[in-house]
Amino acid sequence: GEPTAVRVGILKFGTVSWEMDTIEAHRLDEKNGIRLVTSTYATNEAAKIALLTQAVDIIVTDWPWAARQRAEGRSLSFFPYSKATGMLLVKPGSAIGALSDLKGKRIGVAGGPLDKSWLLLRALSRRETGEDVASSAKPVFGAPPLLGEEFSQGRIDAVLTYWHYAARLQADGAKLLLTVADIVKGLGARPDVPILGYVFLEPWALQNREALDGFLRASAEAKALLARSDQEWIRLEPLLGTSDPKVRAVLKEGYREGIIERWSGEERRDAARLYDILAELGGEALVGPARRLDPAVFWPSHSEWGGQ
Amino acid sequence: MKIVIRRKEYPGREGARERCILRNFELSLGQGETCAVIGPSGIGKSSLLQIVAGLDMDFQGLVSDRPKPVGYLFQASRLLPWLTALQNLEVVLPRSRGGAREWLSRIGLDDAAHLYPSHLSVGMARRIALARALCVEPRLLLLDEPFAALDRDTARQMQALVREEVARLGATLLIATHSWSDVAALVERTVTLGGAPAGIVEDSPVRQRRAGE
Amino acid sequence: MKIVIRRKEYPGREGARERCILRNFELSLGQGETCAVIGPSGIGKSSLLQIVAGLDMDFQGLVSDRPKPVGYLFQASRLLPWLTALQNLEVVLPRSRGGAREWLSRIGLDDAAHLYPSHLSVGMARRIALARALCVEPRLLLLDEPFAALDRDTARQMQALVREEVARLGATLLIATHSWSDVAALVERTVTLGGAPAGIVEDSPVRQRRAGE
Amino acid sequence: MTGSIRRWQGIPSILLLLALWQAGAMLAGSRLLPGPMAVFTVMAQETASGELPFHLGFSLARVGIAFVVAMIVGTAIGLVLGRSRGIDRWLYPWLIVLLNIPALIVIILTYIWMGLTEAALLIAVAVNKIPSVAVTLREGAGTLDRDFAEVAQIYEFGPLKTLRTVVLPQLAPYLLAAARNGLSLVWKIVLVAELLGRSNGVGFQLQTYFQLFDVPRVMAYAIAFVGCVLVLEAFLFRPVEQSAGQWRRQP
Amino acid sequence: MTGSIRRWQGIPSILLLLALWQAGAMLAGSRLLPGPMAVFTVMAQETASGELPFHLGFSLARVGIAFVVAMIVGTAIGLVLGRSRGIDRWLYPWLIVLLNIPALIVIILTYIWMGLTEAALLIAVAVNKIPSVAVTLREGAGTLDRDFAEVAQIYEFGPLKTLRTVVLPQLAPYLLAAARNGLSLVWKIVLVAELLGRSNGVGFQLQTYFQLFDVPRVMAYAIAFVGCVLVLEAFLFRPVEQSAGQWRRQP
Ligand SMILES: Nc1ncnc2c1ncn2[C@@H]1O[C@H](COP(=O)(O)OP(=O)(O)OP(=O)(O)O)[C@@H](O)[C@H]1O
Ligand SMILES: Nc1ncnc2c1ncn2[C@@H]1O[C@H](COP(=O)(O)OP(=O)(O)OP(=O)(O)O)[C@@H](O)[C@H]1O
Ligand SMILES: [Mg+2]
Ligand SMILES: [Mg+2]
Repeated sequence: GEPTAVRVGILKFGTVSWEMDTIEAHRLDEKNGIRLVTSTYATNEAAKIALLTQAVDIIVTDWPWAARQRAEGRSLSFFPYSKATGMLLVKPGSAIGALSDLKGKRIGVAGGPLDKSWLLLRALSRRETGEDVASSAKPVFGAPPLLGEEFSQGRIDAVLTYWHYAARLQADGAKLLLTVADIVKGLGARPDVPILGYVFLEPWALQNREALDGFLRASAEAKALLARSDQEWIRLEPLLGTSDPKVRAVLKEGYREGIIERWSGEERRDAARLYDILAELGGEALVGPARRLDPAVFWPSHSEWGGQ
Repeated sequence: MKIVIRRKEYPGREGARERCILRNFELSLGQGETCAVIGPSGIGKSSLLQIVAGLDMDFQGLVSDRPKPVGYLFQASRLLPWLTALQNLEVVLPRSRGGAREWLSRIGLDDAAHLYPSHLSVGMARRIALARALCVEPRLLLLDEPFAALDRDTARQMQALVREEVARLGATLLIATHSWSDVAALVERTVTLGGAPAGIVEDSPVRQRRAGE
Repeated sequence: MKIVIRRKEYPGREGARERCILRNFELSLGQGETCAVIGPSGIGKSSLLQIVAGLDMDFQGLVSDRPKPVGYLFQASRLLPWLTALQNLEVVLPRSRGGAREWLSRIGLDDAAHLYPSHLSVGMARRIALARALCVEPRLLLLDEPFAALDRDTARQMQALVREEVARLGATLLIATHSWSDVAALVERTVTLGGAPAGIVEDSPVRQRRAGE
Repeated sequence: MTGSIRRWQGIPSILLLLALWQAGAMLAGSRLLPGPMAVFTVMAQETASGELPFHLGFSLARVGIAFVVAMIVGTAIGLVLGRSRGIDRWLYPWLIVLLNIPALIVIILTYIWMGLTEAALLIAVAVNKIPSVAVTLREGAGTLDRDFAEVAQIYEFGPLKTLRTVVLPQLAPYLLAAARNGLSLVWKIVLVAELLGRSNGVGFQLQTYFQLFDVPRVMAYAIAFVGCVLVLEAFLFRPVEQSAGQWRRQP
Repeated sequence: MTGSIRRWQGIPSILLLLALWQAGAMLAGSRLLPGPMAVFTVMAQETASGELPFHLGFSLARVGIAFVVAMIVGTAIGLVLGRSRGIDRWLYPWLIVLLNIPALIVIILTYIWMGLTEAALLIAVAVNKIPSVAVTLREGAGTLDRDFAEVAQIYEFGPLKTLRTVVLPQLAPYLLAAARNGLSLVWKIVLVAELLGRSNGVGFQLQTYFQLFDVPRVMAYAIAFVGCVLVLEAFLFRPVEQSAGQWRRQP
């Protein structure tokens, strides 16, 4: 009969829209027995509202948020999408070469004091330098585009921002100090622990198991295409939101590096470990009632799904 | 119409106690009767007219059998300032009746039709307010110091106009005034207010001076 | 003081042409001279006073040697409605001078000190506006229909007050009025306006009736 | 001066503003402040591609509906509160609470309750805007002159005629202030509501291009709306203001 | 009724509102609409931890400064435009443009030029707010009665006394409307400015908790501010309103 519609909430120039566009362009949805319907939103928060009000079935966001919502009674599930999230950049030729050099510097932080990348960076700095960057350096919180501008104008010394914002700065010559994957590794977890993932309501997933599986297969196929074909990226150019070929190149690289290769029980256990770190630093404000990670948040919750 | 005001008080404001203005005022007016209320400034003539008109309900007493419609010439003309002279008449007339223009010429102000009240002289505004009170064909006509702002000749013409209309309509007329010319020209009875709180100190017929005018 | 108005026009509004109100009006008043302007309603008396007061500068002509300070009783009292009777006097008095309370008792309104204008009768407001015009000790006093709203007795008292103050201050007095009682009581000269546009049609001394009053 | 000349009298002023902006942009350098040329070029592109008319159309429709509803309801509430002490005592504090609750919260809550629907957006915007109109009109209602109300009563105008010939002329300046402020406020709230949960409209585009830091595009969308408001000013608010105020004694 | 009783007369109304809210929350289920209990619990926590006073203090300071500046400058501009046709013709269109430029854009541009600084925030907020005050006061200035201006002229009040005893009493309702709307508007703009580029303040906290969808905390912060406004209402706006309006002829 009719293929089931899977409604996905995306941002217009976000990385998810590239993947969805690839699915549609190659009719990967039809091949996997579903019909992909995308709704575009302007902000991540809008997408979250859309998910909670069931205007869409799937969005991409981070698992600590899903875990917290789950603890508050909205049974969300998470399936990994990408491990690329944040990057810590410094000025070209900057004297800052390691975490310890950040002392006393102004660091721009996208997403606020409870941002995951920031909390992980703080944990790492504690472990490596014995000091919390939150107090040894001067964090400046703000909207990512404004932080980018502050950074370009030299009003802040380093910036920890989302990777697709970082891409633009890198194309302008900014130097990469750390990626979040490096930070995760530094904290002793496997680098393949995803931060972002597809998040959906578990009841919906249980009712539409086949559709979800079809969608995840389509997603994997699209990722594979994007990983190997440069041709695809030419098609995607209008969605990259930039006309600068250097930025495009960085975006392509970043996307490919974010693709997750493994999603086994070990990654899940590492995720739980990271969650403990976040819960300790972010406190109740971040995790709400979910002091510990409920493993059931990961989809599928019981089988030993082996990854791609 | 029967007017009974046992007590009329104004609420006290900061620094001033509640003040009783009128007490034990009783007056009966037959339909078509004409009467003037006389008394010094600030005694309560305008307050009385407000009560008779039914605008002020905050008193102890009763006004019964008030004829309708009412024409009321307020002491401060109260033309609607955002309407021209002509519109100020049109607005009180039922659309069907019309006749606002004729009224303007009866009070000698054809030329002022399109002027706003702020561009009228005080006496002109007064006459338009008078026309407004008359043009609704009132059965009860209340005039508060109607001609004080007018020169003698204009006042005479307006008195004549009022007399004519009141006679034609068989209207009950109550005037608050301090002008003996008004009394002589228009009413058959005067009621004098006096005292504090004010009451009727004299209620007398007017010797028919109309003929001798 | 010399008043020369070659032409005073009001701008035309929608549906009405520009209208010339006064033409070739010339009047000289010596300091301390008292004069009444007489004429029918709407002729231009108030417009004239506005010009003499220096409020209306939009005319062809000149007012020279205007004495200062000016006291002006507007035809529509223009008390500041957000000030009480007392404050309305205080506001025009230099802080040092004081005397607002005494003025209230001179016009017989001690009781009304704390009432706002909207709680005064028209005649009471009129008297306060008069007191306001007098209390600044004017050298030029302009009165626009000063006593029309008052009963005869009150009017007489106010006339006496004005006469006394004008004499004491040696003020020039210009009254717009249609009351012969005002003329008789207060001025030594009358100027009659007539025609359209209006000019002086008569300028005559008043036979000294003051004594016989 | 005739009405039609008055209508266009704002044009030199706007041209001067554009000139100043161009000069400022040239001084500041285009990255910090894109000049009108840059912005209008982008605007032309977006218009040609159909994007700008599409999104602007959605926003204008939303602004229009929410504005009309908020003005009517807000005026009614303001009048009632301004005239009745008893109701005022109970409802006015609520109004102040509503007035000061951030748009963000109202919008989120309505979206959560009603879903991401057009109706939710309109309600959220109206709820944000109504208190502001009501507060202004409540002040206006407090200044209504009882003298004139009594005239209406004596000559038996009835409620509708009283409203039209006695109440509204007195409220005109309050209505104009509320309308002008209101339009800009509705527009700003519609922007927030669009960026929090709609897939079209100027707010959606603004946020999207803000994320790309495409300042010329951001300004192009904003200025397209400002242009619409200026036209509305010239053809609606200005004429109303002029005819509503001509009876006043002014120089 | 004495002034001090009037001051508290809003309390029953607020209590009723809280009761209705609690009832609504119980009906809706706490997940959709946290009740006052939940919100006040969170508020107490945040107060105990010092977070709420800290951030609220910053926001209040910003709101206070921007509000005072915007009221004074906006009133001055509004009066000038309302009285002078010539200036109005040139500046009024600019005002309308400024009024309708989204807060977002003004904030972004000032942040870009001046950096993420306190001064940039205050300027951005004032620029957003001044046109709104000016538009309201411009309407008010248009209604000033020449009759009273002439009284001031005859009795030689001079500019300051004229302003105090003749102009301001007539403008009182416009000032009150502008102040109440203005306070709420300043506060809303401060929120946006804080969430875009400050590291403290209620707006910053709202953004953080909004990302986490922590509705009770979001509401706790918003309501703390609303509480401050209600106090200001009772102790400033209400008394001013009452003394400014008592001369009117009203029932
Ligand atoms: N602001 C104005 N704009 C236009 N016309 C005006 C204005 N003020 C007065 N007029 C006109 O000027 C003429 C004279 O008015 P003015 O008030 O001077 O008369 P007046 O002699 O004082 O009459 P009254 O005795 O009725 O007070 C009238 O025809 C009036 O319509
Ligand atoms: N709204 C009001 N509030 C309080 N007191 C009022 C109010 N209206 C009138 N008064 C008082 O009532 C008394 C009578 O006023 P009213 O206007 O009836 O007098 P009047 O006889 O018409 O005087 P006049 O001849 O001066 O017009 C005055 O003392 C006045 O102060
Ligand atoms: Mg009276
Ligand atoms: Mg006159």
